[in-house]
Amino acid sequence: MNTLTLWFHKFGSPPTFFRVTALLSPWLFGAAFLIGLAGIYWGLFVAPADYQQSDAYRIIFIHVPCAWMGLFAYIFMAVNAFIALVWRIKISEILAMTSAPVGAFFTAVTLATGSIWGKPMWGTWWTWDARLTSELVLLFLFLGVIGLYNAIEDRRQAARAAAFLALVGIVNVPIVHFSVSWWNTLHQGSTVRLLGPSRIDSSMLWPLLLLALATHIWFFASVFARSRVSLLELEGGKEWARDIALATEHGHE
Amino acid sequence: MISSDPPSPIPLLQAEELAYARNDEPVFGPLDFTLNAGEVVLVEGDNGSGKTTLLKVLSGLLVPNSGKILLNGEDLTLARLSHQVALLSHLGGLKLDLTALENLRFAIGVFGLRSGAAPLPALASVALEGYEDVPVRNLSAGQKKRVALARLLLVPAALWLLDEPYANLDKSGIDLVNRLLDSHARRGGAALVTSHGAYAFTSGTPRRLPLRPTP
Amino acid sequence: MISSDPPSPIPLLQAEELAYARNDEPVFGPLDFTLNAGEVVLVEGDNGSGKTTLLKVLSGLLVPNSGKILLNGEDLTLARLSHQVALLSHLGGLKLDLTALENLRFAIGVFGLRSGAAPLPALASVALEGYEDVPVRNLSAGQKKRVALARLLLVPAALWLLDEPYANLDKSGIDLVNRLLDSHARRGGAALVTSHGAYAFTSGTPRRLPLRPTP
Amino acid sequence: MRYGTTRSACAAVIRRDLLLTWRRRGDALNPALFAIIVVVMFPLALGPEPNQLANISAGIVFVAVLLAGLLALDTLFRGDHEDGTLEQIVLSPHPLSMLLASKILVHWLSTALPLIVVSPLLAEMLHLPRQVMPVLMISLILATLLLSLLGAVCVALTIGMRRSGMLLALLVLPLYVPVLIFAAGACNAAQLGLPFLAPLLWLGAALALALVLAPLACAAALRISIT
Amino acid sequence: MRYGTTRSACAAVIRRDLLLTWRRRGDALNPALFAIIVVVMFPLALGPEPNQLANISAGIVFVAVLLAGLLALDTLFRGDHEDGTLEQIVLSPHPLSMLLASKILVHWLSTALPLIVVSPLLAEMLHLPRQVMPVLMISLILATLLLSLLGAVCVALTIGMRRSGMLLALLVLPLYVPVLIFAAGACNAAQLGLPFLAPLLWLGAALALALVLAPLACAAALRISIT
Amino acid sequence: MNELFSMGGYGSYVWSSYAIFAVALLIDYLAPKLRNRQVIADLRGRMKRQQRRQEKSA
Ligand code: HEM
Ligand SMILES: Nc1ncnc2c1ncn2[C@@H]1O[C@H](COP(=O)(O)OP(=O)(O)OP(=O)(O)O)[C@@H](O)[C@H]1O
Ligand SMILES: Nc1ncnc2c1ncn2[C@@H]1O[C@H](COP(=O)(O)OP(=O)(O)OP(=O)(O)O)[C@@H](O)[C@H]1O
Ligand SMILES: [Mg+2]
Ligand SMILES: [Mg+2]
Repeated sequence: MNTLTLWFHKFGSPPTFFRVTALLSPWLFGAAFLIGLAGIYWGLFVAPADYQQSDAYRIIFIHVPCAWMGLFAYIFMAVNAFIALVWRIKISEILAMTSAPVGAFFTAVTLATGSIWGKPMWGTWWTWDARLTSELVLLFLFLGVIGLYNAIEDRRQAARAAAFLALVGIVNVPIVHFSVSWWNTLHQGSTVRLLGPSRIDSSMLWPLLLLALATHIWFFASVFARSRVSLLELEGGKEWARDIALATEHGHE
Repeated sequence: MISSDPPSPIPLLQAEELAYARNDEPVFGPLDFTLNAGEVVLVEGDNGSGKTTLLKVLSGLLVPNSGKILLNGEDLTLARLSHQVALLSHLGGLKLDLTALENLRFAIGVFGLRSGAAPLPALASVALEGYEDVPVRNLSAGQKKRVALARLLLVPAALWLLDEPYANLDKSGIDLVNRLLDSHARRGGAALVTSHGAYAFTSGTPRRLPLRPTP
Repeated sequence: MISSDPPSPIPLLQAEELAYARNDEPVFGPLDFTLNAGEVVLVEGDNGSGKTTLLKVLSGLLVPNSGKILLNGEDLTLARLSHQVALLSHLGGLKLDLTALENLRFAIGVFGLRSGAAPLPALASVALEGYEDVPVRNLSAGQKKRVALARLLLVPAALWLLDEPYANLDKSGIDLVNRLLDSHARRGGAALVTSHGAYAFTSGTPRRLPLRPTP
Repeated sequence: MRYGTTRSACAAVIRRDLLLTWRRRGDALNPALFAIIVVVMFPLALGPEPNQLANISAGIVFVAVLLAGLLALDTLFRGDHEDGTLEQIVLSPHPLSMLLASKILVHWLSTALPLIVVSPLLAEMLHLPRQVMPVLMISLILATLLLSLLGAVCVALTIGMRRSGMLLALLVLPLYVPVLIFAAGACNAAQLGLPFLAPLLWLGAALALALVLAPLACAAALRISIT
Repeated sequence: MRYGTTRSACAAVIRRDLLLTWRRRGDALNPALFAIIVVVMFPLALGPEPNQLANISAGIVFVAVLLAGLLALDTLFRGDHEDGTLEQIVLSPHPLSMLLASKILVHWLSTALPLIVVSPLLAEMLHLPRQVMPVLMISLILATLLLSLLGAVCVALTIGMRRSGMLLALLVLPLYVPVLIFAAGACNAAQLGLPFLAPLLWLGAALALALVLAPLACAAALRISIT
Repeated sequence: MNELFSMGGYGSYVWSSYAIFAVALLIDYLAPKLRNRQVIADLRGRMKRQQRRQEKSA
C-alpha cells in the first residue's frame, strides 16, 4: 500500500509523468496500430460473410469497438473529473480534459459508421430512437466539456468547471448502454457478453475483440500524448518545462 | 514597524507566506504581513505589480497558490465567509439600472447594517444629496465611485479592501476617502488600500506594503 | 490668457457659445475657448461637472445643443471628420482578445500613421516592452491605459482629447503622460486633458479650462 | 450591528431582482416575443395548411418555449457578473445556494411565466385541438421550472467565460432532451387520446429532485467558476 | 504622415475581424451548433416519423438557420460598442459605410458560412429529399446574405440601447418575413416538383439592391444611434 | 480482387466506414503533435518576453 501511494505520488508529479509518458506513448501507439491492423485484416479478409447481412456486417468491427471506446472514454473522464474535483490533483484534471477529445472522436466515428450501416440495413441514415439519440447526446456532452474547457482563460479553473459538467453528464452513460433494453428501438440489442456465451460466431468475435483491444490501447496512447502537451502548457512557468522548451528544436519533438 | 504598542490579542488579518501565481507565472511573491484593528495600510506597486490580484485573494475571490490567510485568527475560505470583509473593486458592484438608494438597500439586505448607519445619511456624507433617486447609469465616473464608497459606510465589515478608491475622484472626493478611512480606523476598523502614491493620505503617513513583481 | 505671441493664422480648435444639455438639463454652460497649436489645456471640474461630455462633444460623438465647433476654421460634424482628432475615452477602445501590437496595427489601418512612428517603438516608449504579444485582456488596469496611450503616438492627429489619462497610472506612468503631452505640444500638436487637479502636469502650469455645473 | 438573517438576505435579492425586472419591463417580454416569432415563422416556412400544422403544433410550441427559455437563461447571472454585484453576492456570508435559489425563482417568474401566459395564444395560432390545452399548460409549467433549475447550473459554469454565447445552449441541451421528450410526449399522447399521466409524473419527480439539488450544484459551480 | 486609403482602412477592419474570429474560433461554430440543436429538438418534440419530418424538413432547416442568424446578428456591433472600438471606427475619417460593409462581410463569413456548410447535414437528419438539396443551398446563400445586410441596419439602430436583446428580433422580423417566404417557397416548390426559379430570382434582385443600399443605411443608422 | 472491393454490393458502405475510422485516428494522432509545436513556440515567446521585462527592470 505504502509503495503504491508512493508510486502514485511519483507518477503524479508532472516532470515524472511527462518523462514516463514520453517513453510509453510511442510504444502504445505502435502496439495499437499493429493489433488494429491484424484485427482489420482478420475482419475484412478472413472472417466469413454474414448469412443475413452478407458483407455489410463487416462495419461491426469498427462500429462496436468505437462505441465501447466512447463509453469507456466517458467513464474514464468522469472518474478523473471526480478525483480532480475532490483532491485537486493536477494530473487527474489533465487526464480528464484530454480524454474528452479522444472520446469525442470515437463517438463521432460510432455515429458515422452507425449511420452508414443503417442506410443498407434500416433504409435510412438516421432515426430518432433511444440508442441513437442518447449517443448523439453523448457526443454533445463531450463537445460541451471541450468547449467549456477551452472557453475559460485560467486553465485550472477551466478544468474544474468542465470536470463538474462531465460528472453531471455521467447519467447519460447507462442510458446509452441500456437504451436497447429499456425502450424498443430499431437498433439491435446486446449480442456480445463478457459473462456467459456470446450470441456471435467466434470467427467474428475474435477480430472484434482484437480491435476493441487496439482502440483501448490507442486511447491511452492518445490521452498520454495530449496530456504531455497540456502539462507543458500548464506548467509553463516551471523550470522543467522551460528546460524542455529550450531543448526542443523548432518543429521537432 | 509598530514597536511599542501592547500586544493586541489577535490581529484582524494575517497573511503568512501568501503567494499567487497565474498559470504558474508568479504574480506576487510570498508575502507576510499583519493588519491590526485601527490600521490603514497602503498597498503600493507599479502598474501590473499585482495589487488588484492581492485584494481579490484576500477577499477570498481568488485562491492563493501557497500560504495562509487568517481573519481574526481563523482560516479564510470562500465557503466560510464572515461579515468581516468588504471589497471595493474596479467593477464597482453597482446595478446601473437601480438608483443609488436602491443599490445601497440591496447591500444592506445581503451584508447587514452597521449599527447607527442609514442609507440616506451615508449618501449625504459622500456628497450625493439630491442624487438618491437617479439611476446609477446616469451618474458620472466619480459619482459612481462615491455610491460605492457609501456602501462601505453601511455594511458592518471591519476590514475594507479598497482597489484604487481615489481614481476618478476630484480633490474633495479624495479628501472624502481620507476622512472615511480615518473614521473607520478610529472606530476600530482596518483597511488595505491600493493607490498610486501620487495622491494619497493626507493625515499622517500610513504604513506601506510594497509589491514588487516577481520576475 | 496668452497675450503677446504673434497672432496664429487659424486656431486649431475654436468653440463658440458651445453648450450641451441632456433632456433639456444643461450639462455644461455656453463655453468659449480657443486652442492653438502647441497648447495643452487642462479641463477642470468636480465630479459630474461635464468634462467627459465636453470631450465627446468636441470629438463629434455628441451633437451640441447650441454653439459651434471650428476645427482649423471649419465646422466639425461627424459626417465630415478629418484626421485631426484622436480621442482617449474611459472605454479605452481596445479589443481585449487582441494583443497590444494587433490593436495598434488596427488603429494605424483606420487612422493612418504619423510620420516617423512605428508600433514597436511606441509600445517601448510607454514602457510595455515584453508585453507586445500578450492579449490586452491579461494586462492590468494601468497597462491597458498605456496601450491606449501608445495609440495616440501612432496616429497622425494634431488634436488629442484625453479623458482622465492619469487615472490608474503609477508615478512613472503619470510622468510618461506628461512627457508625451510635452513632446506632442512641441511637435505642434494640441491637447485637451481632463483630470482631477491633484495629480497633474509637472512641467510648467498649463492653461486651465474650468467647468462648473450649470445649476 | 445588524447582520440580518438568511431569509432577509433572500428577500433583498428577490426584491432587487423584481425591481430590476420592473425597471426594464420591456426586456421581460422578450422571451414571449421570441416564442411568438418562432411560431409565426413556421406557417410562413411550411405553408399554412391547418391540418398539417395541427399535427405538429404541440411540438412547435414546446420547441419555441424551450428555445426562448434557453436564450433567456444567459441573462440569469451575466448582468450581475459584469457589474460586479455577483462578486458581492458570492462574498455575502449567507448560504450562497439560498441566494441563488432566490435569483432562479425571480428569473423563472420574469421569463418563463410570460411564456406560459402566451402559450395558449401560440397553440391557437397553430390550431392545437382545444382538449390538449390543459396538458400543454401543465407540462409547460413543469418543464420550464425544471429547465430554469437545470439551466442555472450550466450558466453558473459558463460565467467565467468571455462570452458564453451559444456554448451554453450546447451544455444545456443534453439536460433538455429528456425533459422535452417527456413533456412533448405527454402532449402528443393527449392529442392521440392516449394516457398521458405517466410522463407528467416523471417530470414532477424530476422537479422535486431538482428543487433540492440544483441550487446546491449551482452554488458549487459558481464557486468553481468565479474564483 | 500617412493617412492611408479607404481600401487600406477596410483591409484593416477585415484583417482585425478575421483575426478576432480566429482567436475565438469556438464562438464561430456557435450558430451552426445552435441550428443543429434546433433541428435535433424537432424530432424529439414531434415524434420520429420520417414521412412527417420529410414534409416539413425544408421549413425547419430554414427556421433553424434564420433563428441562428438572427441570434448571431447581435454580435455584429455589440462587442465593438462595449469596448469603445466602434467609437474609434465612427471617428475614422474614411467613409463609414465602407468600413461597415467590411464588418458585415466578415460577419457573414464567420456566422452564415458555417451554417450553410452544416445545412446538408441538417437536411439529411430530417430526411429532406435529395433533389431539393441544391435549391436549399442556393436559397440559403441568398437568404443569409440578404439577412446579414438587412439585419445590420437594424443592429445599428439598436446599438445605443442597453440590452437590445430580442427587440432586435422584433425589428428584424418584418424584414425576414418576405425573405423567408420566397426562400422556403422555392424549396417547397422544388419538393413538390413545381418550378422554383422565380422566387430565387426575386431574392437575387433584392440582394443586388441591398448590397448597394444597406451599408449606406447602416452608416446613417449608426451615426444616429451612437450620438 | 474486384469482389473484395465490392463487398457483395456493400463496398462503398464498408470501405467508407473503415476510411472514416482511419482518418479519425490520423487526425487524433497528429493533433497533439501540432499543438505541441505551438505550445513550445508560445512558451519560448513567453520566456523571451519575461527575460526582456527582467532586463528592463534591472
Ligand atoms: C447512427 C447509428 C448508430 C449508433 C449511434 C449506434 C450506437 C451504438 C452504440 C453506442 C453501441 C454500444 C452500446 C453498448 O455497448 O452499450 C452500439 C453497439 C452495436 N451496434 Fe450500433 N449504432 C448505430 C447503428 C447501428 C446499426 C445500423 C447496426 C446494425 C444493423 C448496429 C449494430 C450494432 C451492434 C451489433 C452493436 C453491438 C451490440 C452489443 O453486442 O452490445 N448499430 N451501437
Ligand atoms: N485576467 C488576467 N489574466 C492573465 N494575467 C493577468 C490578468 N489580470 C492581470 N494579469 C497580469 O497580472 C499582473 C498583475 O495584475 P494586477 O491587475 O493585479 O496589477 P495591479 O497592481 O492592480 O496593476 P494596476 O496598477 O495597473 O491596476 C499583471 O502583469 C497583469 O498583466
Ligand atoms: N448617460 C447619461 N445619462 C444622463 N445623465 C448623465 C449621463 N452621463 C452623465 N450624466 C450626467 O451628466 C453630468 C456630467 O457627466 P460627465 O460624465 O460629463 O461628468 P465628468 O465631469 O466627466 O465627471 P467625472 O469627473 O466624475 O468623470 C453628471 O451630472 C451626470 O450625472
Ligand atoms: Mg489594479
Ligand atoms: Mg468623466
